Amino acid sequence: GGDDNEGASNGEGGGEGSNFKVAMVTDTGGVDDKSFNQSAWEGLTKFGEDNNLTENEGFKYLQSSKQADYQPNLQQLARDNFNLIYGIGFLMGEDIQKVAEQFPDNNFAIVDMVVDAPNVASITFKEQEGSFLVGVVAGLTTKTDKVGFVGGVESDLIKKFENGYKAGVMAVNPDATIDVKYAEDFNSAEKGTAIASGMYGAGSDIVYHAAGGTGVGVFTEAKNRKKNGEDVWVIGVDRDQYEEGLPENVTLTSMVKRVDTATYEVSKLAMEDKFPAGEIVEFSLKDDGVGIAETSSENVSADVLAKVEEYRTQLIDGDITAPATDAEFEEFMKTVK
Amino acid sequence: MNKLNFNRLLIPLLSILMGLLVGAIVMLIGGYDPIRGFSSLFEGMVGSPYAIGETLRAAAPLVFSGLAVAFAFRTGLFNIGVEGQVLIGWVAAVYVGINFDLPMFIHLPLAILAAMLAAAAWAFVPGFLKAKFHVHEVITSIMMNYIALYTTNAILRSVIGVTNERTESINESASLASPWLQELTQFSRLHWGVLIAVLAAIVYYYILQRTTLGYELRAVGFNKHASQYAGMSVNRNIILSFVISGMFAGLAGAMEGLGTFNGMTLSASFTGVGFDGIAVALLGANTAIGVVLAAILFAGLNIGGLAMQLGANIPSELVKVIIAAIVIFVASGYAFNYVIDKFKGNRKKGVEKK
Amino acid sequence: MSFLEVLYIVVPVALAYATPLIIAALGGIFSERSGVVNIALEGIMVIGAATGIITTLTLTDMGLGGLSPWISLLIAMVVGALFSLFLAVPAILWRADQTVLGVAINMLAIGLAIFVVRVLYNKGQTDFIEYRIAKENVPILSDIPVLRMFFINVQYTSFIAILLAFVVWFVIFKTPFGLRLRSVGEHPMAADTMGINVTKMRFMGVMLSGAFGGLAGAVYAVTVTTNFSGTTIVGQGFLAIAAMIFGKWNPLGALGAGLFFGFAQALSIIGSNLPVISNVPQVLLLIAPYALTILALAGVVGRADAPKSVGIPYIKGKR
Amino acid sequence: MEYVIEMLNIRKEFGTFVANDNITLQLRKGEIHALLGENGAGKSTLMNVLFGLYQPEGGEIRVRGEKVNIENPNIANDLGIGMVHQHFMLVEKFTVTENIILGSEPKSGLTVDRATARKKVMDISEQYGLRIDPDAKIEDISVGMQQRVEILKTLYRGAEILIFDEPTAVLTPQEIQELIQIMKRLIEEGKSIVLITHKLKEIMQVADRCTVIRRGRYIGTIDIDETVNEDRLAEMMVGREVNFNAEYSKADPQQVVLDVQKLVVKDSRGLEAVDGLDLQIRSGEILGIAGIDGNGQTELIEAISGLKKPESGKVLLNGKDVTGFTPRKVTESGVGHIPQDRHKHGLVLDYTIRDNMVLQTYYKEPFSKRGLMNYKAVAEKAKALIEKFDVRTPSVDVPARALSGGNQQKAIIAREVDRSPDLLIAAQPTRGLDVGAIEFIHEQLIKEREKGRAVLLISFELEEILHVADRVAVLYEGKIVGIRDPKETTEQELGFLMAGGKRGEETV
Ligand SMILES: Nc1ncnc2c1ncn2[C@@H]1O[C@H](COP(=O)(O)OP(=O)(O)OP(=O)(O)O)[C@@H](O)[C@H]1O
Ligand SMILES: Nc1ncnc2c1ncn2[C@@H]1O[C@H](COP(=O)(O)OP(=O)(O)OP(=O)(O)O)[C@@H](O)[C@H]1O
Ligand SMILES: [Mg+2]
Ligand SMILES: [Mg+2]
Repeated sequence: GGDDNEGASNGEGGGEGSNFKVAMVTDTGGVDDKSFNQSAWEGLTKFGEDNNLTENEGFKYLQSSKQADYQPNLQQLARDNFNLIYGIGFLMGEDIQKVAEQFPDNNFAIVDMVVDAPNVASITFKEQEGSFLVGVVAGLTTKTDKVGFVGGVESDLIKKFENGYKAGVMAVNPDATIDVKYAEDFNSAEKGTAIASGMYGAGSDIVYHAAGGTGVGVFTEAKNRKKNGEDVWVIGVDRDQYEEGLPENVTLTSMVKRVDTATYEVSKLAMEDKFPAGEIVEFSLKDDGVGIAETSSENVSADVLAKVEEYRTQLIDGDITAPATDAEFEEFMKTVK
Repeated sequence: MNKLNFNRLLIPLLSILMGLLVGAIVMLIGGYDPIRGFSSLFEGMVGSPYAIGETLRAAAPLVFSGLAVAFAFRTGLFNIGVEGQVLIGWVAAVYVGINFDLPMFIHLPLAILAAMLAAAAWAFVPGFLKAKFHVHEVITSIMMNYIALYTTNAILRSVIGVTNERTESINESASLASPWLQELTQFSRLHWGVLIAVLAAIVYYYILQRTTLGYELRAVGFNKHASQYAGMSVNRNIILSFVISGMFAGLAGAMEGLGTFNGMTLSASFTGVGFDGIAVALLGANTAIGVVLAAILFAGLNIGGLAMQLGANIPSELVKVIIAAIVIFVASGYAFNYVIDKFKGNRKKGVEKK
Repeated sequence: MSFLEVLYIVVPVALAYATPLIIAALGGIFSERSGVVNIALEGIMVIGAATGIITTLTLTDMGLGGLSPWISLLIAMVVGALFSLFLAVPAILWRADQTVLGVAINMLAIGLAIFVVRVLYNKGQTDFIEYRIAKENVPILSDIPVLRMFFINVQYTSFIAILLAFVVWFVIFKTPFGLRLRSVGEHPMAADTMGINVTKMRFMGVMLSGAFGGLAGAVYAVTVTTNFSGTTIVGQGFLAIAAMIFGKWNPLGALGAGLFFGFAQALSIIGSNLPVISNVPQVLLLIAPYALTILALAGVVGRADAPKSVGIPYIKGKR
Repeated sequence: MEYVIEMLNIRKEFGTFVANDNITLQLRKGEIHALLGENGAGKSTLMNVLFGLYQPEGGEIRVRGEKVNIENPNIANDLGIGMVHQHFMLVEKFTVTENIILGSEPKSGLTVDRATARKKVMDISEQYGLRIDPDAKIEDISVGMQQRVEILKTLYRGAEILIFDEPTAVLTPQEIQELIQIMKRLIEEGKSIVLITHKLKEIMQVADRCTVIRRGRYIGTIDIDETVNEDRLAEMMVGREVNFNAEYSKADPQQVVLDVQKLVVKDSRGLEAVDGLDLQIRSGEILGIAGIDGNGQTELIEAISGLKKPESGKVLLNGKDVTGFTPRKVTESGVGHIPQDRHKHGLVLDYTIRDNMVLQTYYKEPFSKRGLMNYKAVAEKAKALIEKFDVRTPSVDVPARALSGGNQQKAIIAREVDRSPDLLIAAQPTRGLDVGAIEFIHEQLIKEREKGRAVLLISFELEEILHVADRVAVLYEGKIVGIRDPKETTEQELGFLMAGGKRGEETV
C-alpha cells in the first residue's frame, strides 16, 4: 500500500506539479459541515483536480473530533511531508504556531486567524463587509422594521458578522430595531429554533444567522412559519444557503465567504513557489472573498439589489467602512444620524 | 484466589481482542482494509516515540477523570458530573496561570491547587444536596455539567477577559510543559502531568486502602445503614466523597489547562474527558492500577485513530466502536467466566476419560 | 409585549423543547421500572435520530413524500428497540454492570451512526430532509382565545408525546403487564416465584425503552435538525434521564418534568425579549433551566425512590 | 402409604459446596411434616429445589407418584406446590391484593380487574381465617399480616402442598398460635404441609412426622408421638446432647446504668411510638422487654443509641445525660448494640470479617494511627475474636456475606461484647438461629451480666425472655405497662399485659 508509493515518489523526480502535496485539518465541525470546512475542502479538491493530484496522496484532509486532535493531526501531516498544511478555523491558531515552529520546512496556512510565524500564511476575511451587504438587504426588505441576528458563540470573529450586519441595516433603515442573540452554542439546532421562534414571534421578519449548526434550527423555524403563511426570511452565512431554505424558500440571501477561493489561491501560490509566508492574506469584497450569494436575485427585489450594488462600490472604494467591533459600530452610528 | 486473579487479567485481555475483532468486522463491512487499518492504528498508538508521547499525554487527563468517577463509585455514588468539574478545574488553573507572576515552585502548585479546590467546590453541590435534601446525585450532576459549561464561558469572558475565543497562554512558571519530554518524543505534547497522574493513582489507592477515611468511605459505600449504626456520619461521607472525587476531576482540568493547551478556549460543548472517565473507571474496575491501564488504552486508541485516518483513510469514529465493544465485553465478564469454566470443565472431563 | 403575547411565544417553544424529552423519559421509565438502568438512552436517541433521517431520505427518494417522516418514526422505533438489545442481552443474560454498558453503548451509538452515514453517503453528515414534520396551527383550536397558545405553531408530535405519557401511565399502573413489569423492578425474586419470567419482562422493558428512545431521537431529528450529524444528539438523553428521575419514575411525573424543563428553557431563551428579564445577564439566563431544576428538586420534589432492584442483575436463588 | 411428594436422593451443589447430599423427604397426604436442621443444614435449599427455584444435580422428585421435572416456579404452581419463603417474597410498594394476584391477575378488558381480584382475595381470606387488609401496602403492615399474605398467595393459586420455611421466626407468640390454627385448618381442607422451624416446641405441637438433616446429609425421619421429646429431636439435629434448661446464676444488680425518663420518640410517620416511657437498668442485670412488635421497641432502641432524636425526655447513662448524642458519642459513652436486622444494620456484608470487627473502633488506636489504618492490628483483633467466639469461617479475609446467619450473628456479638460496654442492647439476638447457636448466645448474655454489665434484651419470644432475663418489662403502646419477675409470672400473664390488659395499674 502506502509504502510503495512513498518509495516511488521519493525515488524519481517526477513533474513539478505531481510532487506537491497539500492537506488540511478540519476543526470539530468536520469536512462536510456545510460551512467553511466544507468550503475549504472544495477549494482544495478543485485545486487537486486542476493539477491532476490524487486524493489522499496529493491532497487530503484530516478530521478532528476534539480540540486535542488539532496538533497531532497537523504534526502527522507535517511528518508525512505535505508541503502546505491548512488549519481551518481560528481555534487552531495556537497549534499551528507550535507545529510551524517544530516543522520549519513545511508551509502552513490558517483560516480566520493571524499567526505570526515565518512559514505561516494567515488567511482572513472581511466578514463585516459581506455582512454589511446582507444587512442592507434586510434593512430594505423588512416590513416590520425589526430584524434579528443569531450568533453561535460570542467572539471577535462572530462580532464582525454582527456589527457589519447591524451597520448595513442601520445605513438604509435607521428606524429598524435589531434583535441580537447568541446561542452560546454552534451545534444546537434546538436552541436555534427556539431563538428564531422568539424573534419571529416578537415581530422580526428577517433573521441573519452566523451560528453553524444552531443556524439549522433558524431555518427550520422559518420554514415552519412560512408554511403557516407567515412572511419570514433567513439570511444564510458562509456559503450560499439557498437550498437550506427549500422547499418553502425562506433564504432571502446569504453572506458568502469564499474559503474555497482562499484555499485554492493560496495553494496555487505555494505550488508556484510564491507562498505568502509570514503574511496576512485578507480576502474582502474587492477580490470577491466575501459577498452576497448569486441566488439572491430569486428573492431580493431588483431595487434592493441595485442599492446593494451602490453600497458595494462604496465599501470597495473605501467611502464607507464596515465596522467589525462594537466600538467601530458606535463610531459608524455617529455617521448615520 | 489464583483462579480469580487469572480471570481478572484474562477477561480484559480477551475483551480487548474481541473488541478489535469487532473493529475488524466493521472495517470489512465498511469496505476498508483491516490489516492496513490496524497496522496504522498500532503505529499511531505506540509505533514511535511521538506516538507513545501523545498516548501518554492523552492518558493523563483520563487517569484523573477515571479516578474521580472510580472514587465516587467506590463509596456508592455516581459522579456523572466529572465533566463539569473538569471544566471548572481547567478554568481555575488557567486563571491562576495567567494572572500571577510567581516563581515556578509556588506558581505551578498554586495553579494545580486552584483547579482542585474549584472543582471540589463544584462537586460539593451535588454531595451537599444529596446529603441534606436527598436529591438524586445523578440529576444534580447532569445539571451542574451544563451550568459549568456556561459559567466557564462567562468566567473566561468577564473574569479572564477573553475576547478572541481563547485565553492568552499561561505564564511559563505555571506550565507543566517540558521541552525535554517534548524533544524526547519528537514534539509530542507530553508533559510532567503524567507523573502527577501516576502519583494521583498511588494517592487514590492509599486513601481508599490505607487510611481511616478510606475505611469509612468504603463502608458507607457498601452499606450506609450499618455505617450509620456504627457511628459514621453518612451525610459527611457523601459530601466528602464528592469533594475528593471533584479534586481528581479538577486535576484533569489542570492537565488540559497547564499541560496540553496552556490556556483555554471558549467552549460550546463538553470536553468528553469526564464522560470518558466513566468508561475508564469501569474498565479499570475502579482500582488504581486498572484505571491507569484503561486510560492508557483509551488514549492510545484515540490517538491511534488519528493515524488510522491518515494511514488507511478509515474514519476515526471506528475507534469509538472498538472502545465501546471492549467495554461491553469487559462488563459481560460473567459470560466469559461461564464460557471459560465450561471450557475448563469439558477439558477436565476429557482428561478424566483418558 | 403583553403577558398573553409572551405566552403565545413561550408555550409553543416549551412544548417543542419538551417533546423529545418526554418521549425519551417514558422510555427510561419502562427500562428502569423493569430493573435495568438506562444510561444508554442518549445513545439510543442517537440511533433513532440517524434512523429517522436516513429512512426519511430514502422514503422520499422512493416517492412517499410527506408521509416519509411519519413512517420513519415507526422504523426508528423498531431500530431503537433492536439497538437496545446491546443493553438488554449483556445486562439481563450476562449480568453485566448496567451503568457501564450504558456508557459504552452511548459511545457505540455515535461511532456506529456516523460510520454508517459515511458508508452510505460518503460524508460525515446527511443531507437535509425535504419533508419534515412541521409546526402547524391546529385548525379551529388555534382560533380559541387564550387556549390557542397550545395549538399554534405546534408539531403534532407534541400531542403524541403527551398522549403517550397517559398511555404509558395506563400501561404501567393499570394493566397486568404493568404490574408485572413493576414487580420485576422491585423484587424480581418475588416475581419469579409468582411464575413471572423475569428475563422476558426485563427484555420487554429495555426494548420498549429502546423503541421510545428511538422515537424520541427521530422526532427530534425530523422536527428540529432535519439532518443527522455527530452533534444532532448531544445530551438530550441525559436530560431525559434527569426528567425521568425528576418525575419519580412516573409517566405523568416525567411529562410534568419535561414540560417544566421546556418552559425553563423557553423562558431562558426568549427571556431577553421580555421587559423584566432583559436586564438579567445572559449567563444567568443560560443556566436558569438547570439551576431551576436543582432548586425544584431540593425544595419541592425531594427524595426520589428508584425502583428497588434497578441496576441489580437478577440471579436466580441469590440471597 | 400415599405420598403426595417424594424427593429421592436429592443432591444440590453450589460450586464445589454440596448443600444437599443425597437427601430424601417423603410427604404424606394430609400431614404436617417438619423439616429440622441447624442453620445452614440445607433445608431452604431442599425446598427451593422442590419449588423449582434451583435445579438439583442429582436425585428425582415425584409428585403424586409421578416423576416430574420442576424447572421453574411456574411448574411448581401448576403441580399445586406453594411456598412461603423464609425471607418474604413481597413487593413492598404493592398492596396486599396486588401481591396476591401478581402473575395471575383477573382482567377486564386491558386492565387488571381490581374489584374481582379484591373479592377473590377476601373470599379465600375468610375461608381460611387469614385476616388481611386487601388495600394496605405491604410496607405498612405488620410482619404477621405479611405472612398471611404469603400464605394467601399460595392458596390463591390453588396450592395443595404448602411449604412453610421458618414461618414462625418473625412472629409474636399470639401470631404463632394463630398460624398453628391456620395450618390445622389447611390440613382439614385436605392440604399437606412441609414446615421448617427451629422451634422444637412447635414441631411437638403440630407436626405428624419430622425429617432431620445435618450439614447437607439426611439423618432420618421419625413420627412425632409420645416416644419423642424435644431433647431427642435436638440430639438428632446437632449430633450431641443439648442442654436447654441450663440454670443460670442469680443476678446481683448494682448501680443504675441506664435511666430513661419520660422519653417520647416519634416514628417515621410522625406518631409518638415511644410515649413518655420510664425505664431503669442496673449493672449486673438483664432486663427483658416483652411486647408485640410495633409497640415502640425500634424507636426506643434508636433513641437510646442516638440513631433518632427524641421529642422530649431524657436518657442518662451512668448518670450522664446522653440525650440526643450522635451514635458515635453514645457508643463512646459505653453502649454496645446488637441490632435487630443483622444484614442491614449489623454488618457491612461486602467487607471482610476482619474489617467488620472494627466497625465502631476503626478510628482508634491501635487500628488507626494518625489517619492511617493498621490492618495488621485489625487482623489480629479479628482472629482473636473469631477464635474466642467460635465464629466458623474459613478465614478472616472472606466477606461477611459468605457466612451463615448464625455465624454472622456470632461475629456481631463478638464485636459488641468485646468493647466491654456498660450497657449492651440486644435486639432479637437469636432470631432465626438454631438451638445450638441460641444456647451459645444466651450464655454470652449471661456472661456479660456476670461481668457487671447492664443488658437490655428485646425479644418477641416470651420463652427466651423468661429464660434469660432477670426482670421483664412489658411494653405496650410506647409505655412500660408492667414489670415482672420471670420466676413469678407466666406467659399468660405477660401475654395479657402485652395485649393492653391492666393498663395503668402498675407503676415502674
Ligand atoms: N432514595 C434516596 N435518594 C437519594 N438519596 C438517598 C436516598 N436514600 C437515602 N439517601 C441518602 O442517604 C442518607 C442516609 O439514608 P437514610 O435512609 O438513613 O435516610 P434518612 O433516614 O431519611 O435520613 P435522615 O436521618 O436524615 O432522615 C440520607 O441522608 C440521604 O442523603
Ligand atoms: N445460592 C447459594 N450459593 C452458595 N451457597 C449457598 C446458596 N444458598 C445456600 N448456600 C449454602 O448452602 C448451605 C445451606 O443453606 P440453606 O439456606 O439451605 O440452609 P438452611 O438449612 O435453610 O439454614 P437456615 O436455618 O439458616 O435457614 C449453607 O451453607 C449456605 O451458605
Ligand atoms: Mg433456611
Ligand atoms: Mg433513617
